[in-house]
Amino acid sequence: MKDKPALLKLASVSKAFGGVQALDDISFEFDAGLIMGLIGPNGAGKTTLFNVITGAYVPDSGAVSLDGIPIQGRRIQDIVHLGISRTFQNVELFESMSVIENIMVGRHVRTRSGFWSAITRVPAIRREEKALRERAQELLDFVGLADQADRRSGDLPFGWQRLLEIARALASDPKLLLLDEPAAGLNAVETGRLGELIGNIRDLGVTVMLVEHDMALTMSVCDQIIVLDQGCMLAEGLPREIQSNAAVMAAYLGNG
Amino acid sequence: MEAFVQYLFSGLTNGAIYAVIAIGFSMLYSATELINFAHGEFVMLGALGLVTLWGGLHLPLPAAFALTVAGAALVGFLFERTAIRTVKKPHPIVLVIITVGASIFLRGGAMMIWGKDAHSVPPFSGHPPIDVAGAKLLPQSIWILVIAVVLAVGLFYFYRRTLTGKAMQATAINKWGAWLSGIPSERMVLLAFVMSTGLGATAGVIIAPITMCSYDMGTMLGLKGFCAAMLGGIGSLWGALAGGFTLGIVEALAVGYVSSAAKDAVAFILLLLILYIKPSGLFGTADASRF
Amino acid sequence: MKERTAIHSHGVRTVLVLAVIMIFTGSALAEEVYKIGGIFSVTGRASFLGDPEKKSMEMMIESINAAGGIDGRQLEAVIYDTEGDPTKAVMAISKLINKDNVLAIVGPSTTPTTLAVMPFAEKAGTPLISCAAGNKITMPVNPWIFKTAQSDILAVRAIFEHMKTRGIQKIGILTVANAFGESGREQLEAQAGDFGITIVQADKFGGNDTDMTAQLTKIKGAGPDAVICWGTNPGPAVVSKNAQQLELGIPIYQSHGVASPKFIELAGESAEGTLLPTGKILVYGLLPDADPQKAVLTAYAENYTKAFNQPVSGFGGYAYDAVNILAKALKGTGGDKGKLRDNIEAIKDHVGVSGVFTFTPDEHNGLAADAFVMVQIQNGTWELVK
Amino acid sequence: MTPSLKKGVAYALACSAIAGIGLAATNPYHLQVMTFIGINSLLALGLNLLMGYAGQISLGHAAFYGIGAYTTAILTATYGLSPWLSLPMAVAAAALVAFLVGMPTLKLSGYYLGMGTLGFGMIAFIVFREWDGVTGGASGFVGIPPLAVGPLNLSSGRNYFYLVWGVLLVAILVCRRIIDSRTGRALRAIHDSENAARAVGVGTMHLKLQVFVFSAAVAALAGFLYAHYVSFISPGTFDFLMSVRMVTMVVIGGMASIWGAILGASLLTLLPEWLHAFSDLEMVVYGLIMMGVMIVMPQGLTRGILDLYERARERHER
Repeated sequence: MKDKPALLKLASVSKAFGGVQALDDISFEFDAGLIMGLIGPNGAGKTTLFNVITGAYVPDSGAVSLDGIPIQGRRIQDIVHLGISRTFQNVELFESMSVIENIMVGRHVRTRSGFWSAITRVPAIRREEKALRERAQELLDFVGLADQADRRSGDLPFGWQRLLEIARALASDPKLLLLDEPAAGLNAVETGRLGELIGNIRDLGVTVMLVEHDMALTMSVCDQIIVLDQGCMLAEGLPREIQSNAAVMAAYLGNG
Repeated sequence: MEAFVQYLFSGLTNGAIYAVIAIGFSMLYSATELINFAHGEFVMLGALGLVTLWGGLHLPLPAAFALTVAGAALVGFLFERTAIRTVKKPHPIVLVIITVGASIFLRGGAMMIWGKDAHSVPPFSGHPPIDVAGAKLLPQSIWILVIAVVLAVGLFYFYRRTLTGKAMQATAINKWGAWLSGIPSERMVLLAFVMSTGLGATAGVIIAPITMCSYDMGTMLGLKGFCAAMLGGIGSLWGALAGGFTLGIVEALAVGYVSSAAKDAVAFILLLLILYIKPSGLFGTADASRF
Repeated sequence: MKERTAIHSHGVRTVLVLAVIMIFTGSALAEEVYKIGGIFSVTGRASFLGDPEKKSMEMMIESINAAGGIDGRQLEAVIYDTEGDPTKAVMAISKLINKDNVLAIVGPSTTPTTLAVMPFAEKAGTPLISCAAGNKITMPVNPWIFKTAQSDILAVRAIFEHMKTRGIQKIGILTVANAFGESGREQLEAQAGDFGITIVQADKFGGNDTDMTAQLTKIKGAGPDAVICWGTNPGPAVVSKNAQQLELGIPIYQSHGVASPKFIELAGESAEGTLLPTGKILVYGLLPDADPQKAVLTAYAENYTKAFNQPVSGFGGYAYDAVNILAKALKGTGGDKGKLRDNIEAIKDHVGVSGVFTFTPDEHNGLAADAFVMVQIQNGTWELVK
Repeated sequence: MTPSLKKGVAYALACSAIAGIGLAATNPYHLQVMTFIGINSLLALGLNLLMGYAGQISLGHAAFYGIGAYTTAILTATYGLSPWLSLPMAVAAAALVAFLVGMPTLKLSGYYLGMGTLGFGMIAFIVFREWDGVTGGASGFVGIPPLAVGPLNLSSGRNYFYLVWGVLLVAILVCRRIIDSRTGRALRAIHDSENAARAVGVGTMHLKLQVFVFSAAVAALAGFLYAHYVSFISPGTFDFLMSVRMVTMVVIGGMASIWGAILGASLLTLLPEWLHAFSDLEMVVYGLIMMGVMIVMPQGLTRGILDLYERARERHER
């Protein structure tokens, strides 16, 4: 049943920096409703790939499409509007702002009020603000930070900052959520909860793509895994297929 | 032709001054990521120091030169120790405002020491102007050009060849990393401050004979030097040099072929155009190209 | 708890702002002295004007007081610095009028600061005697505004008349890019035709520029018979040096803006032969004894040099004259500002440093063309030119 | 108390404080100083929005102050237009210039942005000075008419004080609303992490430009008020040093704080008045105070004084 286009499709995507080929002819696609894993040794091009998908980088060649709509070369805000959002490897919150405000900013593309309406405060804007605040509170409930709404986000413990960043990314109602090493810096208990949360996110109908070094987490939550090495696609498949893939083992052990 | 050569001489002379000032800005920036808005005041201190030591006390020129530069560097040292080091969580703009305060302080202090009137000193050497294709070149201009180039080349070797220079460069690239590898980064920052202010004073010393020295001469020179440093790409030695000469020559040609009233406007329009086309200056790269 | 902190901080902020505001609450006491205000550019770009003006005013007031004051009352000088900034000048005049309750004001030193404060003096009905040269100050006449500095009109006329005697027809002009230079350029352009002189090249320089060879090269290329440089120190000294360097070989005229020994010191030997118009103060020793101003000039110059141990310039004379005119007009007014103003307007043949003043309701500068003499720099000193 | 009630109380307090000062201050000099504080606060407020909230530095903001002042001066004095008609035109002129200059300039960042805006400010200053047929050149522009509503002359001391502070209060209200809105949150987000702000879909260029234009418009408004108060303008009022003074007001008062803008503007307006007593020492003392404040309170006066207060209170409660 392939009458519907894939959620995300990359066709022959390449990107080079100076002489370094960060991504070399990457092609893959997947459908909605999955948790995709993206793994590979350091410098394999995972973060570059994220930056290409989210529009931070424009690929040198190749095409990226979301639900059949080409997105390469579009402005980031348009791509977010179409339904891709992300988190960062080193949590990047708006630290001086409150927890709930972080999420409200996360919903920027789904709200409309501009400069003039902010000054005049027409009723429509008041209604929008109210709805926005309610939605933000719901998301805080979802990630379990409901009672932290008014704290300064920079003051949260690190683990909670991760959760807040995920909630912020969800605020734009994405179809596809890209998580860049969400478990880095978390302890085992927190990582376990994170795994549950990622499952819950998928159950909301949001497709998740995950870069992660924690293999246990990756193998347990992902439905499909893509392996990158030195900018090339090395393998793609189910977790257990990847675990037994010789090329992957070689790449990770460094004798490939 | 004669006029053109004369404009060129004027441009080269001023350009060399701007270049020396710009190098001071640039080297401090690359070590500390700070723009010292009091830099022009160190140029002023250099010029007025020479007025006192050479013009007033009649010390031999090399001694007066060295003492003046050392004196200004000492002021730079004290400035770093008392006003820059002591700020706890320094936001760059806070440091900038501190340097603005310092510039007012230094200007006020110089006004009390040297008075409100301008002073002048004779040229380094008393030769008559040299005739080149009908245009006149002052011996002092040659002094200025030679000293500027010698300083630039000297600094280049300092960064390339000496351990201190390399250490300073390392500090500039990664303070924390340099500290981890045993380079005393605080001392490097201090050294950068001292060298930068000394360079400013050098610019003041060499320019003193061709112009008039007063307590408020530094502001405009500092601004032009800053402009030259940004034009070339802040943090780059050759950029500062190129920026200084470009600015000087463009100004002189603007006077000659556009309008003397719009001289400064032409220089700043050029600056804006270059920044729009290449947002990191002529020689700068996005992620801070060092020396 | 959080709530309270927030309210408190709001409260604190408001209190802080109020505290800043409430700082000024003293009011001036009425005293048995005549207060005279002074607003000068004591620091900043125009300090070469403001500094001697302030000193001259203080000196003059002291000597009037030593002589018993005016109608038995002492004078008191209240002097503020404008730094050449119109906004600060406006603040200063308001303070003088409203807080210090002065009877009259001497200054400001520059044309823009004077133009900025004029409406405030007029509104308050306080006579003001400006020390700035600009023509706009007294043309058109503002009933409350006078000035003692010679107008640029007269300086330009003096130069052009001299040029006529030398048969100079084509000139290049080089003016400083500020109010002084602009006013000079306007007058040079306006009067050149009357003397059959053409301006072949007009250029400008910045007040703090370090090198003017480019401008002079351009002027040289136009082949004029003479160059007029219109500026105040230190720029013209650089022009003088550069002109020597370029071997311009034509007469150089400077404006009265450099009429102080400082110019000779700065320009050194390059100043030799330079011609300029100046008030008579620079050459008071060379004046014939018959000159009506000789006595006044000698007294001022000697007192000033004695009091401050520095050579006298023409600029302090503006304030000196203003104080003297005020002192003369104050007699018998009993401190009435309106009467004071009327008295100033009635002053006739007052011999001052800058010239002989005769004010009328239509003439608030009061100087005639003979306020200027032409001098030439020879052997490092001024020589009168006939 | 709800936040909105709290804000209402703060405004009522501010309004009554201004009214009280207006009635209590009998000396026109004090009213004049307060008027200048108001005008400078307006300048600092607009720039604070740009610097404190959007995190963009401008070293050329005096240009917009000047454009506002010169536009209204030319329209009212040369062309005889009513000041109330020239007001929107002065603000619009500055906004338009800000838009055109901002588009390429705001692509720069850090010191390059500082340099770009500085260059623009210098060019504007040279235009004010050299376009003498229109602007009156270096000697300045005389005869700008006073403001009046019917028979009521607003340019007298007390009335102008109320006018300026009334305008300032409205401007504060507007800034507050912007800061608390979607736009304001996005701005603060840019300031905290431009990278992350972009990633959540904040169009940073667009927003920066909006704030730049807004703060230019506020500066032009201040220029309008200055021109019709002093009735004389000259290029020197709008030079590079004024731009630096504006930045200093913002930083000394405290970035990202509305009260900070007013505190900084007050201090920088009053300081020279107090320091007159020091005569030739004035510059030295002024410089020292500037450095001292920044060394002791790098977060600015507002934060610094609040910290002092809270520390004192803690000690008291213990």
